[in-house]
Order: sequence, then C-alpha cells, then structure tokens
Amino acid sequence: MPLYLALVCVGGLIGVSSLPIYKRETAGVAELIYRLCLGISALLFVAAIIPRGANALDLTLPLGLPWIGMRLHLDALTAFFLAVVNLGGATASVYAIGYGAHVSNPVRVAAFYAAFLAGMNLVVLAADAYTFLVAWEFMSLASWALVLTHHHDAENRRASYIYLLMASFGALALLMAFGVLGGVSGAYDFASIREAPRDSWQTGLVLALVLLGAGSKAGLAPLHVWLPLAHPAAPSHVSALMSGVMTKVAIYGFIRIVFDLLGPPAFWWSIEPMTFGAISAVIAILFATLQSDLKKLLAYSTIENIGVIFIGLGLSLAFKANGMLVPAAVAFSAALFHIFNHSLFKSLLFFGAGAVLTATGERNIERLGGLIHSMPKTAFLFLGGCFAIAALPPLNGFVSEWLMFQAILLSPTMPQWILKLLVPAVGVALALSAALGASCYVRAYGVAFLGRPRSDEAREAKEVDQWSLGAMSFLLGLSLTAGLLPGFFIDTISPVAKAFIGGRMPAQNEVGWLSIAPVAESRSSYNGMLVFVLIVASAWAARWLIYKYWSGATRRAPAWDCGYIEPSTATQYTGSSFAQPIRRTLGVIAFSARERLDMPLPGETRAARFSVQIQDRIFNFLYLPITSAVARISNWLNALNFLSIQEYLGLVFAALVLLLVGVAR
Amino acid sequence: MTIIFDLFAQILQMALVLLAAPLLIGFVRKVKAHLLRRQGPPIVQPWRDLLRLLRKETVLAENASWFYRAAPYFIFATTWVAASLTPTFENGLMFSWAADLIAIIALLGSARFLLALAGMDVGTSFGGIGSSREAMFGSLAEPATIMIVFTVSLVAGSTQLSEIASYMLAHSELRVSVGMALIALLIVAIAENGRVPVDNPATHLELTMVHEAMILEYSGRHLALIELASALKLLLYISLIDCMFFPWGMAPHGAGVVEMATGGVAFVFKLAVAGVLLAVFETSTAKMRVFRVPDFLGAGLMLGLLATLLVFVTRSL
Amino acid sequence: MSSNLLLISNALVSVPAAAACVLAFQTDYRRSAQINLAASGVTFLFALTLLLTGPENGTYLFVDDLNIVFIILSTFVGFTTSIFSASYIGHEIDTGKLTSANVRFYHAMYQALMCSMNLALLAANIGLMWVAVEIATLSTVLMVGLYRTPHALEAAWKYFILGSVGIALALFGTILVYMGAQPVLGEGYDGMVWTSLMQHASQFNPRMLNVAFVFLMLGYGTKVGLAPMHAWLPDAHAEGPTPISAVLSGLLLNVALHAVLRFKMLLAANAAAITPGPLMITLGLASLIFAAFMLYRRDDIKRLFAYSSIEHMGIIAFAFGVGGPLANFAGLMHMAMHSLTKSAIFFAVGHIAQVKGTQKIADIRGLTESHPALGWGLVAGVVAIVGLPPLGVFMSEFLVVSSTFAQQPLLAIPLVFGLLVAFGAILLRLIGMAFGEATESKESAVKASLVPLYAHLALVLLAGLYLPPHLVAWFQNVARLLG
Amino acid sequence: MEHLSLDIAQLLAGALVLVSFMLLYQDRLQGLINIFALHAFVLTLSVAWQAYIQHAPHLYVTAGIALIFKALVIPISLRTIIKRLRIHRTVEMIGGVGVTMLIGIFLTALSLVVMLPATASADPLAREDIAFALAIVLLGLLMMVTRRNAVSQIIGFMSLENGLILAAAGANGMPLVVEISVAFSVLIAFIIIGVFLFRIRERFDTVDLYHLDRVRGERN
Repeated sequence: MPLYLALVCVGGLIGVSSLPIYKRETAGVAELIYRLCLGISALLFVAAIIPRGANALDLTLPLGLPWIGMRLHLDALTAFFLAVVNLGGATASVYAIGYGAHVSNPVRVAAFYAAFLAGMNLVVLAADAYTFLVAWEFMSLASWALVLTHHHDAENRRASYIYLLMASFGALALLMAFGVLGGVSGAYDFASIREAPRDSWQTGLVLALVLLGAGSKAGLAPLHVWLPLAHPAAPSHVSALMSGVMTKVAIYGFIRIVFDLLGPPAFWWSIEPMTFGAISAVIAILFATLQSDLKKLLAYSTIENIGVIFIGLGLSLAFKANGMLVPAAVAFSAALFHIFNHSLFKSLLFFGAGAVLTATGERNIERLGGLIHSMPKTAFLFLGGCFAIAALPPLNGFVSEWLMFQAILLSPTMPQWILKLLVPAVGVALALSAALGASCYVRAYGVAFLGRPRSDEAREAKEVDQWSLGAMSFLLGLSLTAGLLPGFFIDTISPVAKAFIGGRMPAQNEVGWLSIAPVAESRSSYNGMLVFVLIVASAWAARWLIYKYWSGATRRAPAWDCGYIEPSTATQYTGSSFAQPIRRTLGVIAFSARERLDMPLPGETRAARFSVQIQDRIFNFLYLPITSAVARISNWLNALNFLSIQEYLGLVFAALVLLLVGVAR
Repeated sequence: MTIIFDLFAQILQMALVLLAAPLLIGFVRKVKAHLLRRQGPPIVQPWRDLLRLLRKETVLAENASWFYRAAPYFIFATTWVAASLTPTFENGLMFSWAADLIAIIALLGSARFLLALAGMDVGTSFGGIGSSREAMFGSLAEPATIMIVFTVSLVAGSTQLSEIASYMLAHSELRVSVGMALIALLIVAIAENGRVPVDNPATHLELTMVHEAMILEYSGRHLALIELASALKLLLYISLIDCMFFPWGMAPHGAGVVEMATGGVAFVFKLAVAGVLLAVFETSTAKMRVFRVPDFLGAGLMLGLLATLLVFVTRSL
Repeated sequence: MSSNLLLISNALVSVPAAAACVLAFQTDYRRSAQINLAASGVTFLFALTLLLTGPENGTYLFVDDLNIVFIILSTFVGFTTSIFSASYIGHEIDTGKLTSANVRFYHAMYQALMCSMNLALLAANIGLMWVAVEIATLSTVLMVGLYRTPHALEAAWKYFILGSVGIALALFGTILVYMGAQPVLGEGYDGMVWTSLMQHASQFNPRMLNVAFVFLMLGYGTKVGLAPMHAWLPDAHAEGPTPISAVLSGLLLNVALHAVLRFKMLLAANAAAITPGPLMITLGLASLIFAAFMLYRRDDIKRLFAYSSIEHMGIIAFAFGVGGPLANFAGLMHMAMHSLTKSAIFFAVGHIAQVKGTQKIADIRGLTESHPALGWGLVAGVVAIVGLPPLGVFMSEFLVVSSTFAQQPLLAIPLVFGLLVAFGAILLRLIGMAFGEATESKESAVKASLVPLYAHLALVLLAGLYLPPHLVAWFQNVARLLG
Repeated sequence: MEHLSLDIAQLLAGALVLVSFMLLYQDRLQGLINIFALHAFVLTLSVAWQAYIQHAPHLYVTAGIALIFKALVIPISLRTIIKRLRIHRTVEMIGGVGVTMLIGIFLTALSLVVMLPATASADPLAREDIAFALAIVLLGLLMMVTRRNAVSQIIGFMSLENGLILAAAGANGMPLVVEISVAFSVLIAFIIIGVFLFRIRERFDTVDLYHLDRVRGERN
C-alpha cells in the first residue's frame, strides 16, 4: 500500500512538472506547482512512515528494461531516505511558494523542480539497476536544467557544464559497477544481484566504481569540484534540495550497493570511504572558511558533511567486517542520523542565504553586514542553522558528531593494523573539521549578519515573506527537536541498522531521562534536553537575579573601539581578514594560498594593494591535466580533418594493406 | 533520600564552582604579584569587581543587536553548566550522565562560538581581530582536546568523566600515552584560557589582545557575566586536569559528608597548587607572537594524536 | 513464397522508383513536395504491413527478421524526413538558395535514394545488394552537391571518390564470397543468394571468407563511416541540404551497416574463419574515440553532429563486435535510437541554421529563449544522443557498457572513455547554443515543421521507458541470429 | 589444351599487372591515357579468353564493353578534356617513382601470398586470375593515393575497376548481374566524373585536387 502510494505520488510529480506545457502563460502556475509539490511530498513522507511490517514491499511494472521490468521496492532504508527526501522536498516547496516568485523565469524553474523531486524519489524506490540509473541520471538532468536557471551568466553555464559532465562520469562508473554486479547474463534486478556469487576482485572493482559514482554525485573529495560551482548557481530552494537532499540520495546509492547488494564486507572496504571522507571533510571546510560567496561557502560545507557521513559509513563497514555488530550499528546510525540532520540544517541555511539574496541581491558576504537589524527573524533562524551545523550542543549536528566519536572510541579492538593507524587519523580529521566548521560559521554569520552594513543593499534590506520564514522556522524547530530528543530519532533509525548491519544500538527509549547511550550508560551518555534546560534555566536565572538585585539600566552610546570609531564601514573586519590566520597557518598546504602585497614607496601617492590568490590543488593536479590533455589530443587529431583526398585514400589503403597482411599470416 | 542528597551535592557543586572561580583568578593574581615583589590586590578582588560591574549601568554601542545583549547570558550559562558537570570534590554527580567529556568540550565550543560572534556584532576592527584569532585558536585547540579525550577515554573505557576518574583512581599507573595527553591538555588549557604565552589576560595593548579585544565593547552586567564565565572556564580546565589525571581525594559516588568534605579540601588544595604553578609559569615566560600560537597548539594536537595512536596500537598487544 | 509478400517488397522498391520518375518531370515544387511526402508515406505503410506477414524468400527480394527492423526504420525516417524536407526546401526556395530546377532534381533523387536503400535492404542476393548500395551512393553524391557552392562540390567530390573506392572494395569482397561459395554451391545464381549462402557457410573455404571479409568490412565500412574511412562523412553532412544530412545519418549508414552485419553472420556461421568481432571492435573503438576528440574543435553545427554520427556508428559496430544476445540487442536498439534521434537533431539543426542564417556554432546562442520550440527540441535531442535517460539511447548504452564490462572489462574502459569525451564536447557546444543571451535571428518567419522532430523524440522517449514485448521478442530473435 | 588455356589466361592476367605497373611508372598525362587504353585492351583480351575457355558467351559482352568504352571512348574523351584544360604537362608524384614501384612489387607479392592459399580448393584457372586481379586492384589504389592530378586519379580508379572485372570474369559462372552492374557503374562513374570535372572547371583554374582541398570549410 505505501509503495503504491509512493508510486502514484512520483507519477503525480512528473505530471505536475509537465503542467506548464498545458498552461503556459497563466500567472501563478509556478505557485500552483509548488503547492502541488508540497502536497505530494507530504503524502510521500506519509508513505515513508506508514508502518509496513518487517518485510520489504516489492512491485514490478512492465516498464524499463524489457526482460526485467521496472522493479520498485520499499524497505527500511528506502523508507528512511524517502522521509529525508520528502521532508526536504516539502519544506523547499513551502519556501518556494514565497521565494519562487523572485526567481527569473519562475515557471521553468518550477517545472524542473517537480521533475527533480520525482527523480530523487524514484532513485530511492528503484529496485533494479536500469530503473535506478534512469532515475539517477534523470535527477542529474533535472537539476542541471535548474542550475541553468540564470543561464545568461557565463559562470553558471560553465558550472552546469562541469556538473553534468561529472554527473555523467559518475553514472558511467555506476553503470560499470552494475555491469559487474549483473554479470554476463544481465540479471540487473537487485534481488538477483544480492544472490549472485562474486570473486573478491569483482567486489573490489565494484567498490571502487561505486565510490567513484556515488562519491562524485555526493561530492567526495577529489570528485567534488562541480559541487561548489553548481549548487550556488541554482535558485536557493533548489540549492537547498541539491545540497541537503540530492547528495543524500547519492549516499543512498552507496549504502544500497555496498551494504546491501555487495554481500558481507571485508575489512579493507572501509579504507577508501574513510580516507576520502576524511580528506573531503578537512579540505572542504578549509575552502568553506575562505569563501566570500555565501552559497558557495554552504556548498563547500556540504562536502565536509558528506565526508563526515562517509567516515561513519566506512567505520560501520570496518566494524561489520570484524563482526562487531553493535559498534557497526552505532557508526551506521551516526551516519544516517547525520544524513537526516544535515538535510535539515543545510536546507535551513540555504533558505537563509536565499532570503538574504532576495532582500539584498547579494551573495557576497563582503558586501553584507548588519542584517540582524533589518531581518531579525531570518538572522535568528540562520543563527540556529549555524549552531546546528557547527556541531554545537544542544542542537542536532552535535549529536551525530558525538555518536561518530563514540563509534571511533569503540574501534581500537579491531585487529587490522591499517585500521589502527587510519582510525585515529580519521578521528583527528573529524575533530579538526568540526572545529574549523565552527570558525567557518562564526565568520559567515558574523560578517553577513552582524556588524555594520557594508553596502546600501544590506542597509535597506527587508525581512522576507512568511512562507520562507515558516519553512525556516519549521526546519529549525525540527533541528532543535532532533537535538533535544535524539533517542527518539535513533530508535526510528534502528530498523534500518538492524536490516543492513545485523545488529542495532540498544533501544534508547529504555534509557532514562530521555538520554542517549550508544552502548552502555557507563560508557557514555548524553542528554540534550537536560543540557538545554540547564542552560536556559541558568541564563534566565542569571538575568532575573541581575535585574532584581543589581542593575537593569541600559544606555546607548557610540561604540568605544579604544577611543575612536571610524564611521566608514570599510574599517570593519572583513570576511577575508577574518580568515587570514587560518589561511596563513593551514592554507599554504591545502590550497597554495599566495599573498601579494604591493606597497608604494614613501612619497608615492598611489594606494597600496593586497591580493590573495587561492588555488584548488586538486583542481590543478587532477583536472587541469585532463582538460589540457583532451585539448592537446583534439588539436593534434584535428589535423586529420584537413587532409587531402589522396591522404584519406592513403588511410584506407594503409588499413587495407594492414588487414591483408594480417589475414595472410 | 539518596536523590535528595545527590541533588544537594549537585547544587553544592554548582555553587562551589561559581564561588571559587573568581577567587582562583584572584589567587593567581596574588601569587603573580608576590612573585613580582608586589603586594597585589586581595584574593576577593575579582568578586568585588564583578559585583561593582553588576551594579553599574550598561552602556551599549549604538548598533548593538539583540544578539549582543543575549550572548553574555548564554555564554555564562553554557560555561557554568559545563563546569557544574565536571566532578570536583565528588565523583558521580547527579547530572553527570547528561554530558560526557566530549559534550563538555563541545559546550565550551558553544560558548566560544557565541563569544566570537558577539565580538563581531558592533562592527569594530578590534572585535573582529579578537574573534578571528579566537576562531583560529579554537580550530586547533578543539581537535587537540578531542584527541586528549580519546586517549583518556580509551584508557579508561568510557567518556563519562566520573567513570574516568574512578578508573584513574583505581589504576594509578604511569602510561606514556596518558603523560603525553597531560602535556597536550596543559598546552590547550593555557591557550583556551588566554594565559601567557598565548594571550595576556592583563593586557590592554590593542594589537596583542585576543580575548580582551572581543569583549572590548562590553560593559556593566554583560561584562561581569563574561568575566565570570572566563573565570569559570579556567576553573573548569583545572578540574578537568584534576579529574582525568589526579583524581586523588575525590569522594566516590554516594559517599558521606565527611568524604565529601575531604574531597572539597583536596579540590581546594589542588586548585591552589594549579594556581601557583600557573602564576610561576606565567611570570617566567613571555607572550609569543600571534602567528607562533598555531605552532604551539599544533604541538598539542600532535601530542594528542600521538597519544591516541599509541593507545590504538597497544590495545591488541 | 507467398505472393502478397512479394507484392509488398516489390512495392517498397517500385513505389519510390515510380515516384522518382514522376518527380523528375514535376516542375511545381509545392506539388512535388506533396508527391514526395505521399510516396514516402505509402512506402512506410507498405513497410508496416511487413509486420503482419512473416519472413519469406523471393528470387530477388526477401524478407527476414533482420531486414524488417531496418526497412521499417528506414521507411519511417524517410517519411518523417519528407515532411521536414517540405518546409525546409520551401524556405530554401523562398530565400533563393535553390532554384526550382534544383528542387525537381532533388525530389527525384530523394525517391531514387529511398528506392535504392529499400532495394539494398531487401535484396536476396549479394550482387543486387551491392548494386543498390552503389545507386544509393551515387544519388546522395548528387544531392550533396546540390547547392553548387565550392564547398558543396568539394564535399560531393570527396564523397564520390571515397565512396567509389569503398564500393569497389565491397565488390571485390562480393566476388570473393562468390568464389568461396562456388566450389560448394556450384556455378550460377545460388552462389550469391543469402539464404543458400547462410545454409552452407560452414563448408566454405575459411581463408577465402577471411579475405573477403576484409574487403567487405572496409568497403561497406566506408559507407558506415568507420574511422579510417570516415573522411567523406562530415563534409557530406555539412554541405548538403539538411534533409539529406538527416537521411545520410539516419538511414544510409544503417543500410551499409546492414550489409556488414549480413556478412558478419556469414562469417560467424563458419567456425574456421576468423571471428569478425575483434575487427569490428577495433574499428568501432577507433571511430568512437577519434570522433569524440574531433568533436571538440568543430565550429560548424552540422559537422559537429556528423562527427557524432561517426561516434555512434563506432558504438554500434563495437556492440555487434562484442556479440552475444545482450550486446547484439543493444546494438540493434542503439542503431534504431540513433537513427531516430540523429535525424530529429538534424531536423532541429536545419531550421536553426535557417533562422540564424548560419551554421557557425559561435554565432548561435540562446536558442531556448529566442526559439523555445526549436531550442528545447535541440536540447532534448542532444540529451538523447549523448545517452542521458530517460531517452532510448540510454538503454542501449546501458546494455552495451554493462554487458561489455561484465565480459571484458578492459574493452569497456576505452568505450566509456570515448563516451565521456564525446559527451563533454557535445554538451559544451549545446550549452553554448541553447543558453545564454540570444543572438540576433536573420529570419524570424521560418515555418518550422516541428511534428517530425517531436514525433521522433517522443518515440525515443517511449523506447527508453517502455519497449513493447513484441518488439523485444523480435529484437531478441534478431540478436540471436546475429550470434 | 587445358594447360595451354591456363597459360594464356595467366599470361594475359600477368600482362595486365605489368600494364598496371606501367601506369604507375608513367608520369605524363598523355602517355598515361594511352597506357590506360592498353590496359583496357589487355583486359578485353583476358575477358574474351575467359569467355572462350569457360564457354560463357555473356562474358564476350563484358569484353566488348571493355573494349569499346575503356579502350576507345574513355581515352579519347579524356584526351579532349586534357586538351581543353591545357594540362599536358608532367604529372607530379609523391615519394618518387622508385619507391612507388617497390611498394607496387610488395603489393603484388602480398596479393599472391593472400590469395593463393585462400583459393587452394578452387579452380586453378580462377586461382591465378583472382590473385592478379587483387594485385591490379591494389596497384590502382596505390596510384590513386600517389597521384595529385584528378585525371590520373580517375585513371587509377578505372584500372582498379578493370581488376574487378578481371576477378569477376575469372570467377566461374558468376551470374550476369555482376557484369551488368560493373558496366553500369563504370558508365555512371564516368558520367559523374565528367560532370564533376565540368563543374570543377567552372570554379577552379585546374582540376588539380590540391587546389580543391584549399576550399575546405572549417579550416581556421
């Protein structure tokens, strides 16, 4: 029943996306589409959470690959991701009802938006390789069209190009992986793939290919270059979906293949996800810290979080391979919980960035500032998002990081040497990325929302509409709930862990006082609710006492600033100056940051200039050689386009003689 | 009955840390003054300052926002909660399961996050400078702390502070990894509390300030809360070190009044020792340049990582 | 040998032949366009009736499962192209690029081409097939040179010379096949008839067949547009009238491919002969990768898609070369999808070149804004041709890549590499043309016929999502025949 | 008798290969046309001899076509064309005569190596014939590759076709279809080439393909 409901809903989404074909010029079509999307997403969410019993639901439609059909299923993992996707989809739709009107060409965006949602839902529902890949690529294609919304900007066109190219690369990698999985006979449905026996070189190959395929879509480190270009280029509600939800769908692909289809894991499976996850987390957050484009910053931070999730998944694989089922479940639950959490607060932050963009027309934080005065509600909600994503208690980001740390602390008993060396390093990376994440968001929030306005646009900003605020408030509320009552969410995830790991964490509703305890209370526990209550109570008590017994008097005066404040807002600390210490200490290694100072000699009247050059080393070492090689080869081969007829005949002749010689042998 | 007793102990702990923190600051100042052959203010001077600040009218910068006004309360509350959950005289506080070691570190992170943001609110250059440096120090200190936590928790088999303390009490043996962790934690503690050589709590020389720069615009009750929070933080770090490495004399969970009193005395003694050591250390070193601090903290981070690796590798031997 | 069947296959050849004769004397271009359309439509309808009758043999013409696929596809694309051609040629007359004498010639040749292609597909005899391919070549040569510009003449000349050499090599191969068959089948007609050849293939002298296949592969491969023999293809596509580009890519290449496949089956039936697979794989991969790199430097829109045809022919040859039920199925599917998609793209491109007044890619921008129907049509076509779902090409590429990778991973890697390189090139150009600020249009009032474009795309979309079981069973049967 | 007929057939086929070499060697246009006429004449003889020994009267038709069209009509018309175009001058070659001849010898050897084992079971008459035919085809192709002038390329192509006819004639009992098609194609080919030469003449000063290549689109 829920599967049929889901299917009908996906069909509905596709129908909605074709709405503009019938009602082309009608005003309000975009809003209608968003409202419909909201309704359908809500229904799909319901379909995900309807109790289904322990078994997976299956359905075969006579579509797709003829001899296999279009297989769909709904099991615990699918249900979880279905919930994540549609929670994101529903809130983004609410947001878009208000925000969508500000986007250029709203109807086009709305149509592709619906298609995008349909694609993401279908990926999760698919139960055969063909349907999976069709949905996967359809999702890429629809989002590609969305990235091209502002196609007049050459930068966006380039972003869309790199995006689709990388997506295609990933899809081809997955395709090859399914080729191995399906075997020579072409049994591409998941049920037969699960059953098929496999050599270890085949599993290794599949693992590498899946990491390339799903990793490139999720934005894992060396394959991430498209993400910070493409996500910001789309309208903000789409960016939110891409960052918050689509990357999760990519991770779904990884989990589905590696945890489900590939059979019982070996310990070395965990090495790649953990290594690349750790590299992604650190590199990406460093880049995020240096970004001055708010949406780009958020996109880089998405990569960081994807890295964190992959670390969790890798750990889980390692535990599972060693038969440590409860720790495996802890790591797996941590990853899933982080997936859920990240989808919440990343959407929230992108909505906030969109609100700022609507209000000021600016994405560059160096031209913002002081928005807390003009858009107090957005500022509050964005602050909440920053708090959550910076992994600070009592919000939800912390809980999943905490679980991740707990999982790491369970790992020293694993016998493999390589893991003994790798896991602590991964732990450092995790801790470092969390700490850098906090600095990154201090900078983002502090420069964009606090201080004095750096431009007229920022000064004259207006609070955004109720729909947008509503969507953001909902997400913040949910983040807070997940932070305060994590036990409830972990218990909800448990069936997934049970089904895919074989073990599960202890039921958290049996732990007293709404605490969570991953293994045993004596080992570690955390109670977000109590911490939150204590903090609020003591803050409130402090205020109450001070106002009652001492002084509540307040006077406004010019800022002190050691005696004199320069009225020009340019004297404030900027985003790039804020990042300077981090750039100096860590930047040289990570992105060959070069500072150039052009100081006029005494007596000269020209202005001094300071410029910083940041290069993406991965881009320089991995991508530039490829592009230049392609260019060189195509230039070189291009000479073949301008031969004379004799020379072409010569080619034919040579081929003929060669083949004859071959045959004569 | 036990619950009431536990609650009482918990409240006592909360009150104790609150009371003791400014006194600790006063004590360190006093020792430093003595070392410099000065008389120095009395130990209760920080409390006097705080009360005076609380009584005063608060002057707000013209463009300070609601965030600026709310932040001090939350900075104080967060630090206080963290400090109250760290065992001082009694092991196994009532609420100790609410936040383990990692959560306590993260709570301090929350406080830092708020403080750094508050520094940027008015839009002055000094606030920015302070926040920026604080953010950098934090980015290195926090992972170092986590690594130290890893080491200690792996040795003790728990991240719960009370469990760690009882383990350490029961197995007082020398371990290289734990020693390294201790050194790393000392480094981190110095940096986190803005002590010499990382920052000078007494300075008001603009370009060298970190902590002081962030709170430059604060006054009155707000300033009092922030100062109190930073005092609490110093106390918290000393209690952490005590609890993880020197838990001697701490009363076990459910102990009687006498044991608790002994624990209290032991704690005060340990505070005093730490204060003296800190004062001696501060007077004998000079503040380092800001860009040397990452090296200093990096050393802490590396030590922490090394300690963790050691624990990991030796686990199966 | 049912008589109505022969009627149909005869009609498939004679209807276009008769139409060609009528059109040769029809001066009014509007009328001749209508006749052209009607003749193509009737031919298509006749082809459809083949579905109802089964495979049968005639003396000169025969129908089996393999050529039904080709003939239906061919007549369908011929029919839709004639619709497109009507509006395209109308515009060319209006702008004075073509005279009515040219057009008379064009229409006659169009039907002659259809006639010869149907003949080549239906021929029961390797000699007759060769003759038909020869006629098809000659008629397209004449059409490529239709505009009489230096470029067009040069393209036609190059096409003619390379095509003639190819056809000569194919003839030599044909003679060799006969000589190989002659000791077994005796002198006379039997030695050239497909059915008897296939029956006795196992007894033929394998070395003779090997040499013959080298010539046939290179000879007909020239017409397929495989790599070292491809040189005529881009110029012929770019300089001729666009309907002819569509027919060339969509049909003529398939007809030549059909010939190659027939001979491949012959060789496969003889166990001692070389397996034709590796040769086809090599040529296919060479075409794919070479064309993929060539795509980057193209600045003419029609040349771009011509190179893309080379690329896809490479993929198809590769798939058939790999063989096995999955890869052969994929090859057939890819061939059908490529025909439909590529001709759809040329329909779009033809009108785009007319509205923009240029074929230079750099001068075409922002099509989705200035001409949404054409622009999105182009986007959809290109999305289809680069193998993105949910369109049909994806299904065939899915099957080619996955089945190859399961069997021979090392072969799949260059395949995937080529696909990606080509994807990058075409996508780059597409984004440039379809998006951005629109460039000025020369002609705003082109009455574009969008029906064939969108009809093809709809079919391709349908194929990507749903293949009727009958069609599948039929394709699978053919795939099994191909070995 | 059997042996003698075989010898004569071989002799004629061998002569055809020899004339192909002469074509390859000849560097003046006028001479080239003359030798091509000779080529066609030897072909006529060869086909006629095949007709005689195979008792296949239809091959006489092929021989007749070869004689009339290739040995007479085409050389005469080509001569008028080159007169009208005023190109009696020397033909340029690529790679020099010596190398070309060496390659030609290699190709002849190759065709023997390829064909003789392949036709082991076939009629000995056909064996030699087909091997020489392959040699002629390859030499014709070689000529097309090495010559720059359109007229000599056409001659190369026609010598290639002569090789095909020789092969077809040598294949015992090959149905008439082939002869007709060959004749047909030669006819069409000639007409087309004529048309093209005419058109090309209209636009260019010379038929030299080198100049034709210059006007390629897309050269940038």
